[in-house]
Amino acid sequence: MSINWYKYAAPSSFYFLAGKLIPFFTVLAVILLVAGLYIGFFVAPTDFQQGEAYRIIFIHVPAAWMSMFLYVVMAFWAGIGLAFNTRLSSMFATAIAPTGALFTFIALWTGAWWGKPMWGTWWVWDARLTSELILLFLYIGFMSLQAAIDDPRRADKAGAVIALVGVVNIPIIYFSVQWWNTLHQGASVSVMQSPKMATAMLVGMLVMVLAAWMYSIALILLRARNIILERESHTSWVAELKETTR
Amino acid sequence: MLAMRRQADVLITLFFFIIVVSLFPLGVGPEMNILRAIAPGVLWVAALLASMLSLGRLFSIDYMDGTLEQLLISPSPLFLLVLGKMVSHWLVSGLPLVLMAPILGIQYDLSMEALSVLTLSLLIGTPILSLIGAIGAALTLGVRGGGVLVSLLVLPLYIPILIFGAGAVEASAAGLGYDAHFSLLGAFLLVSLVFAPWAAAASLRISME
Amino acid sequence: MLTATNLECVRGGHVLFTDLNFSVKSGELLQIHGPNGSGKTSLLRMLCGLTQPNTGKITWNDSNIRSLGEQYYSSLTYLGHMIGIKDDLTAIENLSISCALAGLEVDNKMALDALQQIGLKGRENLLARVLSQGQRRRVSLARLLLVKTKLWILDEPLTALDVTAIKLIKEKLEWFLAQGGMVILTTHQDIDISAAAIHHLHLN
Amino acid sequence: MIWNSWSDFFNMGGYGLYVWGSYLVTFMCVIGEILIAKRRARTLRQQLSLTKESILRERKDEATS
Repeated sequence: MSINWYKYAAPSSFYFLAGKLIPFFTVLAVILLVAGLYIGFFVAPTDFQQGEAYRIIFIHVPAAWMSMFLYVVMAFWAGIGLAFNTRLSSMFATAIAPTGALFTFIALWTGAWWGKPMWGTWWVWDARLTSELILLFLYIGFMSLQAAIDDPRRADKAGAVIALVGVVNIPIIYFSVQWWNTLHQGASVSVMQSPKMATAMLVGMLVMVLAAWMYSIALILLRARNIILERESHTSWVAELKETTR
Repeated sequence: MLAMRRQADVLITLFFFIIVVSLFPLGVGPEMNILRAIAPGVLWVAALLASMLSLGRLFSIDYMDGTLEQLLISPSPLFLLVLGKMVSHWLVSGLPLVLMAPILGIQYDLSMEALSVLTLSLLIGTPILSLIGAIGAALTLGVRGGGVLVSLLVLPLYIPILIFGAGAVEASAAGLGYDAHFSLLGAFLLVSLVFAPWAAAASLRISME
Repeated sequence: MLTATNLECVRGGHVLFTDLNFSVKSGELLQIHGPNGSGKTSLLRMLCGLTQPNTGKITWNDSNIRSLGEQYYSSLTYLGHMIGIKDDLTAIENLSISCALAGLEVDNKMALDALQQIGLKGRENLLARVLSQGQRRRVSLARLLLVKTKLWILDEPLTALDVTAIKLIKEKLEWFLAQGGMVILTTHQDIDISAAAIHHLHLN
Repeated sequence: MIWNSWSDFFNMGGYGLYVWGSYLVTFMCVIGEILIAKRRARTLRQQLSLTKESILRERKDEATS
């Protein structure tokens, strides 16, 4: 099967392609979400150490994974846009940022509500938590920089620089915080996970991860379509668009 | 050549640093034990903020009067000119803090060794602040709300330097070795020395379009 | 030779100009006309490589100015809208710094000479903030007397200048063109300069 | 089945507040994000059709006059 990738690299054809793909990913996301929640709440057994509180894992872990992964993807597309001056990839990066920030917030929020009953505190200055918090700052920095710049091309490029600098910094921050923390307190609080995860727990979690994936893709495509409309409003194909959609 | 700056700028940054550092004992209370414990962090955070305070003016004056355009079309390589800017920023806003820090450290009852470690860590660390900060300053040129935006962009990136800078002082105060902190700070300095001028030059070109 | 092909400029969502083609050869002058907001300054900034054109390319002696980079800048002098004069420096300091940025070693005597020629005698050591608008403009124009570049791009060089200064600049331009230089400028005033060829470009 | 009754389910072995606190906020965020993106899409289309109509009207006016 040969697909003409260059054809889809043009915003106009991508706009239509994304329009076709969004329902597909939305349906998948809903199915996976329902399945994941069912497994999470009705199949997975009670954890013998944490009781029922561990069920937060089904949103916490997918959110945390997505938050980090989306940042890398965002930086990747922004970097491609900067290097090859391709409009679509920069628009993609811009579309990813809010979803990434949302997942980061969810990961922090659920982490706090999980930490309170387990560790007795909402927050610890642990390497993971601190770097996740900084990840949120990086997302917010990226979005506010882009929002503050009026010229879209400049916004794309400036955002790309800060996203790339941030991606270099994340591992550095992570290791520095880890080291800093171990210097302070020998035995820091650790996530008390049962030695072996029950299969149902693992399956439930993975299904939820997939659901988060599908949700992200659907939403990012939706937002990318918005951005395309916004930026290309002066072009002829957008002007012709109305006849077909109305 | 590029370091022509008003003396007032140096004094403002320096006084900001002194005032912030002096506010803490007033807020926390004159308990010497507590003060000694928080001293490295306080001095480092104050240095960080003071260095950031002057970032806004790093390129904006040149941007307003058109010198920046001349900089971009200068036949000398742009990253060297940007590096010159960074060095001058450090000479104006970093070096005075390094020189002032030991005196302020005495207010916090730090030992002689801790004082020297503090000064050395600031000596290695503050150039990194100028180097990374210049990228943020270049990106936010002519952008509304630029001043706040710079802090939002730059402060997260400052965190590793803060941790290791303050960590070195704490380690020495606790009688632990601090060589590792210094070698890491030195590594950061080298890496940012190589990449930051280049990234800031690219950012300037983007901002001037 | 500077050649522009198929240039297009889009600012804030609408097209300022498109399909712009021209070339400037040795000894020629290109004057760009057009009302405010027609993209004159944008075009000049594009020719300096400060802005990338949306489409099209600009070549200097048949190679793209993007790839030439600093090599192109060493044969270019640009005087922009904002004249790059610092209030806190004296006239002569301003001049030597702007020359140093252009990669030109200028000793004190040369700088003094240039300032005197342009009519700032006795004001060389005054801070730029006490100079009038026209005098500040003269400080920036003094650089033209010193540089050894082949292409001058001047954005409204005659604003705020009096008759004698305009005459002086005109003579300087004529001399430069006779030497084989190239000039691209925008101005609202009509100037009668003798050159090998004068092109006019109207933007609207 | 793990749960004996609905109240058992909502109680979550004593951790109900934390579990449901996490899930509720998460879903509120997700739904909020979807709604914002959808509304943006709608307003964008409306704006586009408005500008388009005005252009068409202008053209018609020109043709008649």
